[in-house]
Amino acid sequence: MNRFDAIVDKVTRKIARRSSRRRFLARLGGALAAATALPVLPVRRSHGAGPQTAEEGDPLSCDYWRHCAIDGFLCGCCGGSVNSCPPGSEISPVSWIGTCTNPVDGRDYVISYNDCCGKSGCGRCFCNTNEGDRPVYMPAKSNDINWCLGTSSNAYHCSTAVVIGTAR
Amino acid sequence: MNRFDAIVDKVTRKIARRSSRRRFLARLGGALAAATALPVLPVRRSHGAGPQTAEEGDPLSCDYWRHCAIDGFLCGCCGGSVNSCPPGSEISPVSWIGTCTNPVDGRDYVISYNDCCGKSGCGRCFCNTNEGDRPVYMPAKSNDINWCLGTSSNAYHCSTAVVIGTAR
Amino acid sequence: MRATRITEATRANDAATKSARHILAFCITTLGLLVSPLAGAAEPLKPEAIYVQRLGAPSPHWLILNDPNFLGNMDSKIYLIDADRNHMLGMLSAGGWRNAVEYSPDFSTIYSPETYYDRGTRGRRTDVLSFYDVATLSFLDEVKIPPKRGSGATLRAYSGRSDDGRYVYVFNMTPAMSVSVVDVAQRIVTAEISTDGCAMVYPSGNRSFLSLCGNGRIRQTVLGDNGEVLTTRFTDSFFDPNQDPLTEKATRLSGDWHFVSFHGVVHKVAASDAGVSPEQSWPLLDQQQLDAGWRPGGPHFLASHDSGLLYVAMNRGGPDSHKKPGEQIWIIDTVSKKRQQVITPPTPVTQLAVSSDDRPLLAAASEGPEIYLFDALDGTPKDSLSAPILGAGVLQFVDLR
Amino acid sequence: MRATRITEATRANDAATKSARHILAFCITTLGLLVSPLAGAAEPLKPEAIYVQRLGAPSPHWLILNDPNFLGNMDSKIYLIDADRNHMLGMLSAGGWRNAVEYSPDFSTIYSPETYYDRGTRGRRTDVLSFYDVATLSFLDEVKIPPKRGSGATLRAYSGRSDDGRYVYVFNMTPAMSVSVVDVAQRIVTAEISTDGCAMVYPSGNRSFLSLCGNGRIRQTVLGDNGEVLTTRFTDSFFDPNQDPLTEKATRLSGDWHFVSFHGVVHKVAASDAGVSPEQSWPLLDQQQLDAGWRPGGPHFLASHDSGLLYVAMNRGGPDSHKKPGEQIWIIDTVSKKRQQVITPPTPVTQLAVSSDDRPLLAAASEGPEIYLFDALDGTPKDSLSAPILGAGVLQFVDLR
Repeated sequence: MNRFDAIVDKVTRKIARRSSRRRFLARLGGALAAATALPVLPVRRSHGAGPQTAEEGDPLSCDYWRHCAIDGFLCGCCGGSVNSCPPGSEISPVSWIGTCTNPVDGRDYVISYNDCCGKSGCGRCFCNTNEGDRPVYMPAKSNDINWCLGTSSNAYHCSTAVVIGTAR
Repeated sequence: MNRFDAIVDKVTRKIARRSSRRRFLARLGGALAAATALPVLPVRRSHGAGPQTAEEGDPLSCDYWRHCAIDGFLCGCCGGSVNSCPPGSEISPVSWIGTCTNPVDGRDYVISYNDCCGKSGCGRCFCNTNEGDRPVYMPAKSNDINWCLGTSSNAYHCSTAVVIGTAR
Repeated sequence: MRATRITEATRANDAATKSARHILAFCITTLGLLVSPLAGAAEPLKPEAIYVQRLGAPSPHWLILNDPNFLGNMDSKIYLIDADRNHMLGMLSAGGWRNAVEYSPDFSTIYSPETYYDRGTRGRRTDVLSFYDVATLSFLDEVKIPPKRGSGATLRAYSGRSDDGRYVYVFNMTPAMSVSVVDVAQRIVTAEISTDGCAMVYPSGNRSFLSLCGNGRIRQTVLGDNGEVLTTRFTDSFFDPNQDPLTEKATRLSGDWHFVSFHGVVHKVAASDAGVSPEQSWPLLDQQQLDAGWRPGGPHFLASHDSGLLYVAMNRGGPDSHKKPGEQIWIIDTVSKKRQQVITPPTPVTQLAVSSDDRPLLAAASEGPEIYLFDALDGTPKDSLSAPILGAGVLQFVDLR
Repeated sequence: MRATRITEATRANDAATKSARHILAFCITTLGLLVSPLAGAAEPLKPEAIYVQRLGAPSPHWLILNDPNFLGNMDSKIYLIDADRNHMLGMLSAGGWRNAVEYSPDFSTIYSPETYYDRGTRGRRTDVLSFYDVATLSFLDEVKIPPKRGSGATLRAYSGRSDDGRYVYVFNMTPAMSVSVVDVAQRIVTAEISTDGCAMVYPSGNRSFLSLCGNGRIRQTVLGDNGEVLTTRFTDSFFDPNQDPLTEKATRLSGDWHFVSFHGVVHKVAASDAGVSPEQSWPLLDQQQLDAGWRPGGPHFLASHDSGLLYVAMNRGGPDSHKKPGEQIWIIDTVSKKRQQVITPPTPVTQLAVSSDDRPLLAAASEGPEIYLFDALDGTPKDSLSAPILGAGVLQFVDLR
């Protein structure tokens, strides 16, 4: 299985648990087509910066709502933020996800806990919360895994908590 | 300066501070001759084991009399003893020395703090005492130096405190 | 209880140490000329030689403490501690990403999966299975393995060894999952086997191992005599990974693997080279206990002894508390399926291990540097061990065969 | 006070990150199809992109915290902290045996002496001077240097840089002492220079550096334009290394090196490429203070500011207390040679650093994770920094030229 296949496989399994597999597969076909047609999705500056307005709490705290299934050093304490890696670290292209409830709007969001890689542990703001965490054989929901995979080094530096959408 | 020269140089400097240099040099000549004639000094089992009878105190404590100028993890807490390296570590052939007073017989002894090398820090029983410790430019009495020199790796594991003779 | 001793070795076995001794001998000679005998008083202390310790015969009460070195985890360590006398026997430096070690059945050789980069955290990656001689705690050899080993929070089942000691299995994740098979006799990699997305390694005989699958099945990989895959088997789906997943923290009791689910259901899985079958399952917790929040939990909350006892660390954290350190350790009789005893350690515990002898010890790591010790049969507390580290990784008592 | 900002970078500059972003973008697209807009209520949070931070313009209040990572010191770290806002800017992984870093005069590039072994603690040794880009805290290049760098307890003067930024000097000890000279413009080693048993590196101009000798002299090495040794000079013996040795923990004040002896005598040494001369010495302590046990002490107890102030951590441990953390920090006016102020930090301090700007900060590391901050001119306490580590290594404020 090459790397891209592996990632598709991962995404597949990740999603399969949150929606009917049949519906998912139908949609995945479309997504794949879209991805092929869109070789580079622009990174939107407007959504670049950390917590958004409809949030509350301290993003450097383990209790912060997005951190409901995190396991590692908070990148916000390490020179990054909830959605950025510290300078010189490398974003893990794959990650585990959690589903956390935003207390401000009451909605459930899918949070992607991408690791930042290529440097030793940052050593600050370690958090381990396990809402919905699953064993390694369900990797997309397993925060025990070192997700510095597909990066140039598997050294683990810190973890982000990126909002990637609302959960159904 | 090759390694042997370096060690002679070190021993020279070490001793020079404790005796008249002239007398030392005269004696060193004899020692070198003796060393040449004695390619392997047997390790004497009878003196192999840790503290001797005319000592008191806890050899795993920083207050133990031999530890008057030590800086590091006590090998006795790491699988070695005051005069042995833990299994698989490598004895540093050079070291710093201290002069410590044995409370039992009131004598001053020269203590050689040979490091044990080739593994990461043992992490137990860290002690730092500095009686007679000198800066790096007086290396034979400097406990700040990583003495894992002339070993196959300079990884520092722990430090011994070997009685090598009475001090004048 | 077998007594173990450190041998005062007088002969180190490598040239470097010999050369060190030459030089030392020289130094001592040189100094000897300068330190004239004191006149009067009792005989002064004699000049000592320095030497390198060796280990004596291994004991089932030797405890392997895997130290992932959380704040410097490219520089991990393996500690060996004699639990009978709270004595550190020695240490190995073991590269990046420590989980557990494998070893020969007589514990003469340790096999350690390790990850290295040319420049610590960057550059070319090299994964190896390192071979260490136990008596001298020295590096013997290494076998390069595919640079794919899985890593993360420490888990015992990232590797395994065939029951006869011939093969070591290393779990890979890239995130594609596979297992590297190392023939430790020939010191070669015989195969890298894709496990169809099933994870971890649970040896099930001389030529087979199990993996847990996300669809509630177990996969068994069977090897041929050449160490390559011969056949693959799957159980039926026997657990619900969404409703009540099994944790990866299994224990093997008289050859049968025991898995425990998030909500405390024990699943016994019989397995041999001939096949694998989930045999029975039973709950550790009744509804009242579940309602009170009791759950099994902790980094490695499970251990067993072949007398039929299962040891489970329990907390009252309710759902999602499967990694919370245990307030209690429950001793379960797997024959009667009844709780036989409850141990309340001084502080919550993270890792359990039970020795395999007939006077077994239960070791339970605190979140600090203390490892609590108990008589594993009657739960009597013994003096704690002082671990060299804060918060242990996987604990392994030496299991001599 | 110069404000510094982290730029929200949207373009990472290496291909790997770009590829990561492709994949992420794909994942987000895929998921986007599954997460339909909620009916009603306010607009939900928008899906976010992930990116890699970059650093803005450096500030003299940026503090470099060298972390030798005592329990895993083959995996050392360099932290960068903005002291004005107690904010960690980022980190570098920096191999084995951390002391201090050098950097280009504009702080665009960090030069870090590092030691590696092929297998962490064993195998072939490689020493390098690593080049890191500061804006992206990324590895740029390395120059292999003789695998001889000295190591041990962390000391600032294990390396140095020429005042013009052209050469970096790395002190070697095997135990024979020498200095490796790296031309950072050409990225080559130009020389390894034996220092006749004199230790450490104290730059004294564009083409020269000093070393301290065990006979109470200072050695000056002068380089030619090719980076090779041109000439060597020695001072007369000006201190007694047996009675009152100078510590290696020197500080440079308006170009002059200031050394402090075990018993608190300040020695000012003027040095340039043209020559070196010990100029004056004066005691920090009177007899009464000496009798009360006051001594300078701590891992790095000395700092200075070009306004003429010297900062010395002091303890009351008497003889042999030269490494004892300081109960007080004395601010000394080097013009009047009088003590101007005494700061009593909350707990004893190990390492001092003073920023080079005209609103200077004094940073003083505790033995724990706190770094105390003071106004360096009037001693007013400021909010402490929370260091990522226990017990800092060498602290360096970024000195922009």
